[in-house]
Amino acid sequence: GSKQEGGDKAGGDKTAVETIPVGINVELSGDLASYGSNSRNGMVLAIEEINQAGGVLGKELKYIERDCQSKPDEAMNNSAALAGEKIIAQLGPLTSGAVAGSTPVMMQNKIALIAPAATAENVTVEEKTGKTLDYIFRVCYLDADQAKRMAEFALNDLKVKNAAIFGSTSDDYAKGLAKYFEEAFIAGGGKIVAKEGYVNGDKDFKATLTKLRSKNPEFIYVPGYYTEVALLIKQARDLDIKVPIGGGDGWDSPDMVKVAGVEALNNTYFANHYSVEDPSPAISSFVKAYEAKYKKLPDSFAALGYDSAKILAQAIKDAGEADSAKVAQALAQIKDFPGITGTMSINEKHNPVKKIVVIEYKDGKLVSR
Amino acid sequence: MLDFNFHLEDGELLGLIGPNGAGKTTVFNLITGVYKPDEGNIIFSGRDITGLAPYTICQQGIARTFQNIRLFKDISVLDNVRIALHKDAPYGLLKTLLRTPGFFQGEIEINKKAREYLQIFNLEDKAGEIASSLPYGEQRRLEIARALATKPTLLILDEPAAGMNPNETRELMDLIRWIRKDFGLSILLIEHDMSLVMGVCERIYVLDYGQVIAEGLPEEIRRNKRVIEAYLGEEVG
Amino acid sequence: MEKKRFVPRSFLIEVLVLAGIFTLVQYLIVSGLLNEYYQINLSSMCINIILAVSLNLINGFTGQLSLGHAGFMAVGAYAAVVVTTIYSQPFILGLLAACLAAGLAGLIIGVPTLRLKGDYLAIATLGFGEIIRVILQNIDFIGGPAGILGIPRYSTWPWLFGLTIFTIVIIVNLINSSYGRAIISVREDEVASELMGINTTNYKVLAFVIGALFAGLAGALYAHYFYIIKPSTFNFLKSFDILVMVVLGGLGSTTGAVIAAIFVTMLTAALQTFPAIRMVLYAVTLVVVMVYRPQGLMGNKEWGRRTWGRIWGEKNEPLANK
Amino acid sequence: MLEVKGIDVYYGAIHALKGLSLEVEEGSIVTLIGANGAGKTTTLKSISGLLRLRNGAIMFKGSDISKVAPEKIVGLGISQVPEGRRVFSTMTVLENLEMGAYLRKDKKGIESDLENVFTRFPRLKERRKQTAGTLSGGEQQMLAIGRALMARPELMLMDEPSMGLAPLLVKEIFEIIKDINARGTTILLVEQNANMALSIANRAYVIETGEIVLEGTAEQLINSEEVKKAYLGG
Amino acid sequence: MLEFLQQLINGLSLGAIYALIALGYTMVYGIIMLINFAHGDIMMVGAYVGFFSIAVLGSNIFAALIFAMLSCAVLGVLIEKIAYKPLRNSSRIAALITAIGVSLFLEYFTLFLLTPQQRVFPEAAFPLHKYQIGGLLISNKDIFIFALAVILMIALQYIIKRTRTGKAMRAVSLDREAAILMGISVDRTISITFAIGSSLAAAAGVMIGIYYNTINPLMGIIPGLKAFVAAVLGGIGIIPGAMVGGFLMGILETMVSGYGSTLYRDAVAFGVLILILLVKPTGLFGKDTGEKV
Ligand SMILES: Nc1ncnc2c1ncn2[C@@H]1O[C@H](COP(=O)(O)OP(=O)(O)OP(=O)(O)O)[C@@H](O)[C@H]1O
Ligand SMILES: Nc1ncnc2c1ncn2[C@@H]1O[C@H](COP(=O)(O)OP(=O)(O)OP(=O)(O)O)[C@@H](O)[C@H]1O
Ligand SMILES: [Mg+2]
Ligand SMILES: [Mg+2]
Repeated sequence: GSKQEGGDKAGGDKTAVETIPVGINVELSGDLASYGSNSRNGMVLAIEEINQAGGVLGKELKYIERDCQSKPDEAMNNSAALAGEKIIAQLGPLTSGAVAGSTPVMMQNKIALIAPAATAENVTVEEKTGKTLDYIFRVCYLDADQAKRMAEFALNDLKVKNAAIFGSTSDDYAKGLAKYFEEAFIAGGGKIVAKEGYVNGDKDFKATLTKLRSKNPEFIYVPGYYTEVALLIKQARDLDIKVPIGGGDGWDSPDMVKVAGVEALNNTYFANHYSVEDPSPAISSFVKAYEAKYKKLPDSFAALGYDSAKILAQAIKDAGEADSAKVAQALAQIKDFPGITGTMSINEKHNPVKKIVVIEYKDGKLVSR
Repeated sequence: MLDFNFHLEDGELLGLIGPNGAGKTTVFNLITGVYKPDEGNIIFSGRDITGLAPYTICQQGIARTFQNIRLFKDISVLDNVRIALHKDAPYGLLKTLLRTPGFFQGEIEINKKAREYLQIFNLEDKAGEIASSLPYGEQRRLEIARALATKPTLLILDEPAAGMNPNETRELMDLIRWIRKDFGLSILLIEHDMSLVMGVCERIYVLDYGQVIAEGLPEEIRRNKRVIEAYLGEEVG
Repeated sequence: MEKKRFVPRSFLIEVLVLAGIFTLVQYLIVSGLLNEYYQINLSSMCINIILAVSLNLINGFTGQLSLGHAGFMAVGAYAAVVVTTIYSQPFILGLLAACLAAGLAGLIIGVPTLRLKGDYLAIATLGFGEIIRVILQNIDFIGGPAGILGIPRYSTWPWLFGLTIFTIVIIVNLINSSYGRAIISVREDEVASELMGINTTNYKVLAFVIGALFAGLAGALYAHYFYIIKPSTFNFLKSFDILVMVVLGGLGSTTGAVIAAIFVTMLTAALQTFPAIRMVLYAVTLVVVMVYRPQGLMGNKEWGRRTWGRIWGEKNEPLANK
Repeated sequence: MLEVKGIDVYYGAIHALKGLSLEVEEGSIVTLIGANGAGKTTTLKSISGLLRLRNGAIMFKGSDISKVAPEKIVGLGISQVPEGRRVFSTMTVLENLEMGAYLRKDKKGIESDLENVFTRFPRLKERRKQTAGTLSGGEQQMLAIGRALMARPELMLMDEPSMGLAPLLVKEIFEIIKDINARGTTILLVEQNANMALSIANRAYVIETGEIVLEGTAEQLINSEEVKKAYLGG
Repeated sequence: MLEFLQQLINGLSLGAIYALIALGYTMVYGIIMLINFAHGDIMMVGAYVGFFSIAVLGSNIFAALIFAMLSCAVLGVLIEKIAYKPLRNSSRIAALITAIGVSLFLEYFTLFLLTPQQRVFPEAAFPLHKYQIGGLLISNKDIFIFALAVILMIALQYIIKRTRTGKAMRAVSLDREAAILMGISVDRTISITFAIGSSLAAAAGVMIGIYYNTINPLMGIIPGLKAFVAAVLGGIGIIPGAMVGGFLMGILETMVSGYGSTLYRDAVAFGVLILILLVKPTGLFGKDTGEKV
């Protein structure tokens, strides 16, 4: 397998070069394996680029990866094992639940955890007290923000007055988005005419779509992952549902067009971290490098994985030494970091402050709005 | 599909014969509650036991063996008998879980009783063996021992001599007589081996197509025309 | 009959050994010599042992194929967490709530479904397990699909170790008694058992409820060790994992269940160093072990028969099994 | 026709047959009697290839068949009426009989054999569409015999065909066996009902715990004191 | 009313997929009494074979279907030889665990080999045509999948009830030893059973591929489970039962989603299953083979 090569190369016989161990603890098997492995690919790409450019503080980053299967207990177990390997920080896991599993171990060992895609509200703060967790960071925006952005976009740009919500109900990510969207949409003066859900892994949405059709919504908000959303949109269009459809960053994947088809995707919009078709040099060189290495286009999980590794490198540099506690402190101070997914500053809650783009599918192309 | 009456006196040794598929085993299944009768009643010791669950019927004092031996195959001979003693377990669940002295006392008692039954059937050396490893004849005996351990007042045997040779059958006859006498219980048995039926039964019912076609003493049955026609084929001596 | 010594020496030795293990580990933890990673796996082991031993009571000893054990684990976990985390009550109350809730769920599910046989029972229990999960997923009070976070870590080593031993002792005590033999007779031949005066329905339900209860206990310990619970943790694949331990150890062998639970926990941990192919290796191990030892690691034999036999009141009598 | 030469058969560690030998001449009825668990069924299963030999050989018409795959043995001309009938319970009587001729390709021959079976067992003809599991014990036994006949065997192995049958049927079955033999099929008959078996057999063997302890013509054995005491109930 | 009919169509097309998978499931169970938990994963492999033959080899849909069915037949036979045959005389639950192992192996070996990424069936392989009939939307895919399920069921029923091989299968399932005495090769018969069962799974896989466009290594788990439930619902081991069970599941799920809430869809589906079992403990078409005592 190719998955070990980076680690081996870095840690191999070149004993002369000192290395800094970095933990990668993501979903490589289980339901979310495809997101996890994309993100991991992004992280590995970033680490290799950093090493090629001479490493940080003159040392190479060496990654040690583990599979958490999106289970909190496995995530915790992995973090403990990684802590034993003296990692300087951990990248991942992706899902908020798995991050919560890892969190106590990271806190105890005073090692930073950078979550690439855990978008739930309380990932970086203590559940009860609301106090910021010293060692937990993320590089993605929060669900509340992107849902709000979409709600405003629908109300103001698309000028719709009512909407239906049809999202995944089996994961907290989509459920959170649905909740925040509803709040924001109503607050903005809109009306929610129907709320439906599906379960991750579903392939057939016709029953609920048939039902939704009879409610005549002007807009449908579909929070969820592209694996389901692409099929859902396709089936909606097959059932002659022509209204605009919107969603969140879980939509971002080159597969959307392949599955749903160019035509079905017209008049659909989603909030995202970046656009692969963004012509800016940083993004296009990332996309090229990723495509060259993995023979496919990066999705936003890949981009966030990439950013999480890059931001870590920045923090190590800022800290001036490979000490995990100091790196965490440096992370908290990051300002205007130029990431693929936008220029971000880490705020006092350890969330990135960055722009949220809305992307429209137009004849198969991604257009930023 | 069955339409018949019959009765059994205390302490009687009654035989039930009839062609294959006549419904003999079905009668046993009805008595022991494995099947429920659509109509009619089964009265045992003055109580109506019709339609009761099999375990209740057993607790009322009816025990049986099976046409195809049904031992608890993968466990020991001793355990087979100890399971039959369970309905009168001398300790409760709480004592079991907490291992109070009462439990140990009870276990000693159970073991003692179980071994007594094994002794009667000459199986005490086999106590530790797995039931299915016993030769067929011993399995038959164990099955009877197990049935007796439930302390029945009526013992029902379904073809106890099936698959035994004449010699083994003779030994079985002695055993049946002895059990009846020693335990003072009634016995009802099905058998196709006429030497056994005629040899031990005091009274015989003959069943055909779910109906009693004859009833009487062995000598009468032996010469009964209808029985000969339907079942025996010739007079048996 | 010779007078029987109530407590044989070998029993005392084993108690000492257990006490030794406990103290040693406790010392290693307190002194910080045992790092977090080993602690986590040790805790997983305890939880898995409870799960395997309790499922073995249902599948191995009673012979009823249940595929819904994770559902009971979930009920226990949530019940305990509601008590300790949402209502901030002490851990012991949480544990009691877990046992009670899971046992009750076992009763509610067991009474109707245990009339079914074989594969039909298997699918019904699997269905109930999934129903439990779906229901949990749709109750917002307990966090919906996100589950509950920030659960205090009450499952310390003394609790884990103590309750594991407690589970084993209770189940072993049950099995090695007249009640246990009645339970085993259901597995061996339900009809014959019924005709020996045993209310087979009652004993099936009894075993099912006790099994569910301990699964609930395991769930509570799990929740209070891993800080977070969510419904998807307790899906049917988790039930399969537990079943794998039981069959791997040998159906109807408590020792086997314990060994297999330890083995599977260590295997899972060891395979983590090959993240890309860990599940492939796990699958291959599973198939190879089953093909070469279809009866499981222990068959239906028990270890420590002689010593424990006395305590169980067997006194040189063969135990329930071979 | 059939020669069993010193075979050893094991069930795991259990030594079930210990150097057992016997011989069946063409056209005869040979019976094998013995107590429960003596190894009679084991012997028949070994001949049919269901059990493998540890030692020894089984010669059928001059060639060793002990290494032949079990499903090929029927094709050589040996069919068995297994202990406990073993009819295919959810298949019809007709289908069961067809299964007996599974390996045969001659449509005509099968057709005429089917007619033969039906003339011999009119009751089966009556019930040709009934599923076998619902037949009475006696009818099932007839079906098992009919099924074995459908393979057009030269040698038929019968394992306790009278077990569990009413006296009337027992007689009928033995008549049928005699008849089958009279029409040219060699028979190896295993029985508990030693009286009956010896009365129709030419030769007999007595087996005890996996070994042949007595052999001779049927008359010799009927009159032997040992046999009388142990197996004839007299 | 119109909406109801539309939902019924939705339910039938979903049900046809469950029925297709359930057929193979039930058939293997009927013959060797093994719950082949890997069945859903064989379906997944079939889908991938179909995908590669269309996307890489450029074959048409029928060639892809045949190719997938043949490859999976071979795969099924191999799996049986390696993983199930050694356990033929062991407890059924041991075989069940092995089946789980095989299932995990197929899932994760594919995942390792082909990455967890989903693959997208080329739309051109089976272009969609929609028909409007009195306000009802129905597509050529719906019709095709429905027809395929019915045809395969009839074919399967014919094979099992009428052909020599089918009778041999039934004989083996009823009494293995007696079957040998008839001259039936048990190994060969079981191999054929697996070959047929697995090729049915492959057909289902390819159908899912063209119907839903996307396939991934874990796609077999949930449909496999649901098809198994469908098979049990109909009475496991009974071919028409699997068919009816499959359609029933599809319609049930659709109606729950359409008129209730998807949230409780799976719970309701399982709940109905359990209710049916409580009334008919051996499924809708199951015969109550009350044990003869
Ligand atoms: N569970 C059952 N399902 C269907 N039919 C049954 C069942 N049990 C018994 N029968 C039928 O009832 C009839 C009577 O059967 P029963 O077993 O009582 O016969 P029997 O007199 O004991 O015969 P035998 O002497 O052969 O044992 C038979 O036709 C049998 O096929
Ligand atoms: N499957 C088996 N596994 C282990 N031992 C077996 C098995 N089958 C038979 N035996 C043993 O082999 C010996 C011979 O058995 P066999 O069935 O040949 O006896 P039999 O003479 O046919 O007896 P019966 O009159 O009871 O039919 C017996 O001791 C029996 O316990
Ligand atoms: Mg009978
Ligand atoms: Mg025999």
